[in-house]
Parts: sequence; structure tokens; C-alpha cells
Amino acid sequence: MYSKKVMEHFMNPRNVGAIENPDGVGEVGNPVCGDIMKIYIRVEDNRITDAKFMTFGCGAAIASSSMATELIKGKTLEEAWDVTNTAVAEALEGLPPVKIHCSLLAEEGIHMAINDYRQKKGLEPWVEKKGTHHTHEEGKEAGDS
Amino acid sequence: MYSKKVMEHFMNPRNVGAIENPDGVGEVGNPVCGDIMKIYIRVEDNRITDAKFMTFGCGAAIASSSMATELIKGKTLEEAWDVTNTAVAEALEGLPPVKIHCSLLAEEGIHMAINDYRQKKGLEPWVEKKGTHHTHEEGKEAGDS
Amino acid sequence: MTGQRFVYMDHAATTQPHPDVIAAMLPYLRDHYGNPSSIYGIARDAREAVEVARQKTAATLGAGPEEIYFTAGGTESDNWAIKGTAFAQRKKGNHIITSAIEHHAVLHTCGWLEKQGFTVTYLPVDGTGLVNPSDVERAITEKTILITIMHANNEIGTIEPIAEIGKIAQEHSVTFHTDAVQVVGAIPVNVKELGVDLLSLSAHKFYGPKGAGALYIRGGRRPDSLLHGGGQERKKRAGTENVAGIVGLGKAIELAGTDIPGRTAVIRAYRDQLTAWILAEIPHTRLNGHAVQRLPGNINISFAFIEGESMLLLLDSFGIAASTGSACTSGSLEPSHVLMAIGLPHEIAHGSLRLTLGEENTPEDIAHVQSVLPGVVSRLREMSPLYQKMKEQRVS
Amino acid sequence: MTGQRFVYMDHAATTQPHPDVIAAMLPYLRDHYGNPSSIYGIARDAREAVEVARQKTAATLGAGPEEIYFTAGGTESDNWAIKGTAFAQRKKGNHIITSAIEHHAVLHTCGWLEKQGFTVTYLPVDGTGLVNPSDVERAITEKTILITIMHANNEIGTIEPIAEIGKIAQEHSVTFHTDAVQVVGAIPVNVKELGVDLLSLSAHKFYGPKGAGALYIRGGRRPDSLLHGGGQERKKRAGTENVAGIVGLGKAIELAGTDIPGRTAVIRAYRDQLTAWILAEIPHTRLNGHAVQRLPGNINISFAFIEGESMLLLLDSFGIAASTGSACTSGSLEPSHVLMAIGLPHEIAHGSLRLTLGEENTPEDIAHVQSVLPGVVSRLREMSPLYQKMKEQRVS
Ligand SMILES: Cc1ncc(COP(=O)(O)O)c(C=O)c1O
Ligand SMILES: Cc1ncc(COP(=O)(O)O)c(C=O)c1O
Repeated sequence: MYSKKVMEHFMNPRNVGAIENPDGVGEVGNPVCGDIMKIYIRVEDNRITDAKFMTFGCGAAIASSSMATELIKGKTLEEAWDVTNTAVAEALEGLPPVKIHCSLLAEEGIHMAINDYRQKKGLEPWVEKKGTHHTHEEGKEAGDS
Repeated sequence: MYSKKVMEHFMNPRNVGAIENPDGVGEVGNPVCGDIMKIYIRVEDNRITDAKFMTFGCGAAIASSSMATELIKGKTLEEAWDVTNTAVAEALEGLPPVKIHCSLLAEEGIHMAINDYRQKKGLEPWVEKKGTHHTHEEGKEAGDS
Repeated sequence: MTGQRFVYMDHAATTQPHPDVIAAMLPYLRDHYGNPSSIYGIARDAREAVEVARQKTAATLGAGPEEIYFTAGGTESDNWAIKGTAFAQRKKGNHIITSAIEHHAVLHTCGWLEKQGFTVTYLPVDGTGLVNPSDVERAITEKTILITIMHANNEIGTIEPIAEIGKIAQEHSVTFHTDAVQVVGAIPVNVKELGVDLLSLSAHKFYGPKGAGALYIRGGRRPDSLLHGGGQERKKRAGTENVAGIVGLGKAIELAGTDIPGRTAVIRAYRDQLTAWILAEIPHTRLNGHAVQRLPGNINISFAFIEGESMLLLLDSFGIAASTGSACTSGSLEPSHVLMAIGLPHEIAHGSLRLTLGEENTPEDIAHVQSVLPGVVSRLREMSPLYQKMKEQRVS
Repeated sequence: MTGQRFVYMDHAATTQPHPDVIAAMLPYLRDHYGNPSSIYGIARDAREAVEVARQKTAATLGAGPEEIYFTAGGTESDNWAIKGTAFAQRKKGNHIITSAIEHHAVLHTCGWLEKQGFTVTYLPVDGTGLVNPSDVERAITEKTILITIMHANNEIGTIEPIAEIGKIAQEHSVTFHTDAVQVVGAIPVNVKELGVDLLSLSAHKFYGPKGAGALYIRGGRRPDSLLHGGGQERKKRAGTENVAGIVGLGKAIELAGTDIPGRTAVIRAYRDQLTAWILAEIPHTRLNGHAVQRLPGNINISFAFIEGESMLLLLDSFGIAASTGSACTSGSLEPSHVLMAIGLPHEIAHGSLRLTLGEENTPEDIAHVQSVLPGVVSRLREMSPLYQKMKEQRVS
């Protein structure tokens, strides 16, 4: 059900772990839904020089965290803010419909980490575009047995 | 579904045909139900010296006619009257439940032929025992396709 | 009977799975036994095989793969289409239109729904078995929620004017189901051209395995489920998938959908030849069903004065497998409701013989039937009191 | 993964058909392809094979052959038993009693019936997954027409007190159905001793084929049909018989019913050994389900701080096939309703692993799991923010 790219990032996730004294942290999701994502960023000169994650969740959640942290590394905060869930999913060569929420979680995690950084710096948090909230979509459901 | 005996009597029915100027004839069943049985008897000294049949019907109907005519040949009219449908079915080593009515038809045919003989002789017809009427029983039904 | 020619002419009852179909199924019985709902390797193999079968089915019907749902056969597909629509649209209305010659999978389902408060119109057919589309239109009321008319009849082979009825159904926004169980592989089927919302098929009628079928559900239509449970078949038809059966269906429908005119031309020729021969050579016979609007393999002929089951038994003794509309094979009182509906008298209906030809039949098979059938018929007629009566009346 | 050990521990999901089962089926796919309803030779062969399978099924369940009806699987059997009883007894009442941990084939069927005007009581279970028979008795009202409680749960393996509930049902003259899909072959099943009126089973759970099941219907009980149509299965379950599937079921149930204590002793021993080992060697784990009243092959353990699907994917990469109660495999929001019903917090339920052992598992399989599982768990815990938090809290 997963693309090769998802499996590759799941089996060998990049950027696992915490950053000590990070410049920004975002934690999204909740254990009730089965996924929590924590994104850490190091920021220098408005640019993300390092990103790491800790994730409790399914294969797609872990792969999305891995890919999302890869995508934002080296980007300015503005560029990183614009990394959408679609971009994450596309970079992963697609996600099953029921797993799209994992890429949304990654997008939210990045946004939260960036705003955490901005608030620590005494800046206004940026506002979320509408319609990007964490939902579980209807779609294919496996049988139970 | 049919016993070997039924198939044997169906494939090689005994006593097929009509008796010219018979002493008694019975015709039972009707084309609506898919079976008509005509039993002919020759009677000498109160004994059935010959019996023949003509039957429109299924394998069981033909086998029952064949067996019934065999059973009554050589019997006195009283003995022949007492040849029940069960006797016919047993002699055939059993009939499928849905085909029991074929053996009943044979019993009725014999009775009618005997009474036809008796009436021709100016005798009172014998009366049927209760409960032996021609019915189709519920039972196994094949699928349609 | 050993060593004797075996001639199978009951393809409308079932067919022998094609060797390629069995070959396709075996790996999914043996090695790829995983439950398609699971996520590990052998389960993913199974899921992919199911999806390939779905694509093949969709391609043959001119549908999208997301419109195909696998079932356990034609009966389940019919029950699902009809009950599912009835329960889903109950608030809209309670009236169903069908025909008098449907398969029992449709008729008895409608009968059960009548007990649940639905009303059903059973349209008559003409002497050839055709439903009149104007009858369908006239029967539609404000309460009508479903029209279900079979694509072709299993006994007499008459092909119904489905596309015309489809137009009427669409104009009146009534859901339209067709039982195409006898049609797949026999004539091309395109759900868009037919204008149907739901279409039933069954693999074992086109050289696939028994116990595997499908229901086409046009995108957007939402009949209630018939089998509730796990999330299989996009939550619409629960139950662990019969993977091997579905794979077999997929292979079979791929074969059945290929070059239909070419593959059926021979069958059609044999049918016409044998039909003409029987009607010419054996007296007191009549062809049942439509002369032209007819399934390529279907012959249904009534032989006056004799009964069908005894004909079948004798034919069987000569290695010929056939079928009849006589009540005596089914244990019911009435002969075939289809033969009654086209107006046959009971005794004629009892004497009907159905020969349904298929891909493996040969000229030798036809010849064998020609050499056997006249003898069988006259042997039974010789002992028939009805035949005797007819002859006596002629003489007098 | 090639060349690597493959360890199948998902026998509750499905099983690999036994070679004898496949061997028994093949002739009925290839040569005896006749429709059992027909009367000629190859059709009689098929019918006889179906009847032999019926006798074997009956013998294994302590039932009469006339009480066995073949279906397309456990889901159909459950749907039929429940809807069939509900519609047949609608005039008597509209109340159904079930449990919170039934399979969705039961729960979603009940849910659909609620929309049709029936009311359903979903009984709770205790922390081990047991239904309390007194709860059943208390729930019975004048309107109660059906009790349906599963024989053993598919996720946590808990075996329910069916015989006790059977007594209560009989005392109150309420029809009693049990879903025994997970039980056949695992523990002896005798319908008389259990006091059930209806019992569902599914062949692919006991080394038979997918898409074949059966419903036991005690003589005299008359649920409405679910599949209406032809007169197959003594007019109660229409549809051309899946002959090969039924033959496979027959062979499989014969094998499954033979020497159950002997065959399951090994499985049971492995289960206990592996369970004890995991609980001892891997911290923050708990066993779900009952310690003793448990299916011989079922292990269900929660691993705190990690999620089940990712565990499965890693295990799969080491050749281990297993299952989880996490919502993430099913695409639903909620984790397993069974784990919720026994009182697990959501995050613990998400981290559950089900290993279900079967006849082909070996000591090497157990060893492989032991060598792989700890690494999988710690790898996921190392990247889990929940695990990190727990450790921080411990330190502080
Ligand atoms: C307890 C239980 N009931 C019913 C079913 C449904 O059986 P099937 O998937 O064969 O229809 C299953 C398995 O999926 C089960 O474990
Ligand atoms: C027209 C028609 N509809 C439905 C069915 C039922 O299909 P199945 O027996 O595969 O369930 C059949 C064949 O039996 C049929 O000929």
C-alpha cells in the first residue's frame, strides 16, 4: 500500500531525535488518534540549519516526519512555512488516502515549530491558511479479522 | 438422486404398452402436474393375468408404473388392491421425497383399473382408504440456473 | 457409459473453468494465502491480485474499477442490488418494477420485499419472452424506486431491450438494475450504453469458478450493504475476499470479453443448425423464445406428449448433459414460470428441453445429439398416453 | 527479504489451505464442474461431494447434516443468522442482545437493524474480555428475539461462557446465535452442549479456502433467508454452490476436528512460552485478554509508547506476519473497539500487537520473533516522543 519512497523513509528515517536547546519546537497530534509528531528546528539567519523529529505513529507518520524535516533543512523560514502537506506527500511519491492526515500533521508540526521560534523572538506568529487542519479522511478501510 | 432399481426400471421398463380390450383401465394424474399414468389389466378368475401401462411423466413415474404392473401381475384383485404406494417405493429401493407422489399415482392407477373392472362386472367399486391421494410433497428442490 | 462420448450442452447452468482460469487461481490458494486486509508481503500480493481482477472486470463492462464490487455469485449480486436499493430508498418510495420471467434470485427477493411492505409490479412478456419498454414506462409511479429487468433470460435465451429501458429509467430518475448473469461473454456489455445503475454477473457462467460474482454499482449510487462487517470492498461488501475466486473471475472475464463476435459465431452457427434440424426432423416440436433476439448458445424446444426429466435421464444415458423447464426436476408443482409466462400450456412446458452450447462444443457433439435425440423422443412418446390419444384422434 | 525466514503469526486473520484441502478441491474445479442442481453424471458427482462435506461439518459440530447450510464465509453466516432471525421474529419482538466486543460482521449488522426499527443492547465485558452471563439474563425483555455472543474473540482470544448463556437463552426461549469463526479447530465445538440455535463458521480460519463458510441452524428454527433465489441448500440459501469451496471446507473441518487437544497442545505451549518471554524481556508491556479462557494460539500484547502499524511494518521487514488493533491499519479514527471495551487507554490500544500461532509454527519461528521483536520495539521507542517524555519524568 505504501510507495517505495515511503517505505525507504520509514525503514531509514532521516533526522530522528531531539535537538538540544532547539530554536523552535512544534508538537502536534495526540495519542488518542495514534499519532504525535514533535519537530525541532535550529535557525540561523532566518534559515533552518537543522531539523529533527520524534514521532509516535504509523509508517506514514514516520516517513512524513522524515521527509518533512529533510525538505525544510536549508530553507528560509518563509520557504519552510510554504512546504505544504501536498509537497510532503508528493516527495514521498504519494500516500494512501487514509494516510493524507500524516502529511498534514507534518505541515502543522513545521508551522508550530516556526511560530514557536517567532514567539521566542518576540515576533507575531504567522497565521495558518484555512483548510489545513488535521483530519482523518474517509477512504479505503481494510477488513478486520 | 435415483436408486439403481429406479434407473433400471426407467431404462428398461416392463409392461409398456396397451392391452387390447382390457378388463380394466385406470387413468390418473393430469398433464398440468406433468404426469399421467394409464394402467391396463387383464383379469381371469379374480386374478390379474396381465398388466400394462402407458405413462407421461418423469423417471420416477415411469419406473413406478413399471414396478407397479410387475407387482400386481399374478395377484388376486384383493391382493393387488393392497399393493400400496409404499410397497412400490420399497420395491424400487426408495424414491426421493419429491417423487413419492409418483408411487401414489401408481397405487391410484391400480385401484382405478380394479374398480373399472368391478363396475364393468356390475360390482360395487371398492372404496379408497383415506389419506392416499395424489400430492406433491415438499422436499429438496434443486436450484434453477 | 464409460468410453462413450460426453456432450455438455448445459452451459447456461454452469461451465467448466478454463484451464487458464484454474492456473491463475492456484497460486492464490497455495502461496499467496494472505488476507488482503493485512499489510505484510503475502497479503499485499493478494490485495494486488484482487485489484487487477477488478480492473479487468471494469474494462470488460466499460465501467471504472471503483464501480466494481465482488460478491459470492449472481444470486448475492441480485439480492444486494434489489434489497440494497429498496432499503436505501425506502423513504422515497416502495414500488419496484420487474418482469414475470426473471430468475428466482430476483423474483424471490422481490417476494420477500413484498412481505416487508414493498409493492412489486411483475410485467408480462410477449410470446417470445420480450418485455415491452412502454409497459415499463407505464408502470412507473411516484413511488417507484427500482426497475429490475434481466439482460437475457436463462431458459429461453431472449435478450431484453435493456438500453431502451435504461433510457426510460433515466428520464424518470429511477434506479435500474439488470441481471446480466447469462450475458457476460455472450454479447458485449457496456454499462454506459445500457444506462444501468446496477448490473449482476456470476463467474461460473463464463468459464470461471463457482462462488464468485460481481455487482457493478454506478458511481454515486448507494444501495445499503447486504453483507455488513469488515471494511472490505470499500466498506460496501464485508467478508474476507475469496481471493482465488476473484482472481479466477478476473481471468475468466478477460477471456470472455475478448473477441465476442468471433468466439460466438461458431456457437451461433451450431445453435441455428441444430435448432433447424430438430424442428425439421422431429414432429410436434416448437422453438421457445425469440428467433433473433436470442443468446448465441441457447436452444429451447418443446416436445409435445413427453416430459422433460425423463428426456434428460435418457439423454444422460447417452452422455448428453442438458436441462428442462419441467417441474419434475425441481420438485415444485408448476413447470417453469418462464414457459408459463410466454403462454405455453402446462403439458407442453413439461416437455421442454434446453440445450445451451458453449465454446468446447464440436460438430461431432451436434452429430451425437442428432443421432440420439430422435430415438429418445420416440421411445418416450411410444409409452405416452398423450401421444397415443393424439394418434387415435387422428385416425378417427 | 528474499531467502530470509518467513514466520506467519496471523492465523486469526487467515490460514494457508492445507495441501489435502487443495488436493480435495481441484477435481471439483477441473472435472466435476457440473451444477449440483442438474441431474446428469458430473452434476451428481458435485452434489454428492457437497453432501459429504455437509456430513463432515455436521459430525465436527455434533449436529445433523440437515442442520448445516453452506455460505460464502463467516460474514454471510453472521448476517444471515442475525437478520434472518430479526425479520422472521419481528412480530414477536424487536430487541437484540449482543456484546461490545463482537466482530464487525455482528456489530454492523446490528447497527443496520437499528435503522430498521430494532433495538440492540451492547453488553459490556470485564477487563479480560468476558461477558457476564447474568448481564445477558438481566438484559432480556419481553421483546427480546435474539442473543448473539461470539464464542471467542478474534483479537484478544477470550473464550466466552457460551454454554451458560445457552442455558439462559433456552430458559427464556430466546434464539441464541454464536459466532464461532475463531473457534473451530481450536477447541471442541458441540452445538448441543453449547445450547445454541445458530452458529457461524468460516473455512479459511481453519486451513480451508477463503469464501466458504457455514451456518448451523438447529432443526425447527426458521430464520428468513438472506440470499433468496434458487432452491439450493434446501431452499434456505440460494445460489449455485461453490462446490470446490464447500469440498475444501469439508476436508478442512474434518482435519480441524481431529484430535484437537493433541494438535493444539504444541501451539498452546508456544503461546505460553512466547507470551511469558515477551512480558519478561520487554518492559512496559501488558497481556490483553484472559490468562486462561483463551484461544490456544492467541497472544495480544500492548507495547507502551509505540504504534502498532509501524511495528507491523518493521516486523514484516524481518519476515514476520502479525496484526494490530491500531486504528492506523484500518483507516478509522478509533483503535480496536475490543481493546477499548476491555478498558485500555487509546495510546496503549494503538500499541497492541497480535501474534496468532498455528499448526506450522516451529520453535525456530518463536526464536526468530524473540530475536527480532526487542530491537523493533526499542527502535520505535527511540523515536517516540511519548517514550522520551516518560523517561524525562522518571529522571525528574
Ligand atoms: C470472529 C469473527 N467473525 C466473523 C469473521 C468474518 O469472517 P469472514 O471474513 O470469513 O467473512 C471473522 C474474520 O474475519 C472473525 O474473526
Ligand atoms: C439469469 C440468472 N440470474 C441469476 C443466477 C444466479 O447465479 P448464481 O447461481 O451464480 O448465484 C443465474 C444462474 O443460476 C441466472 O441464470
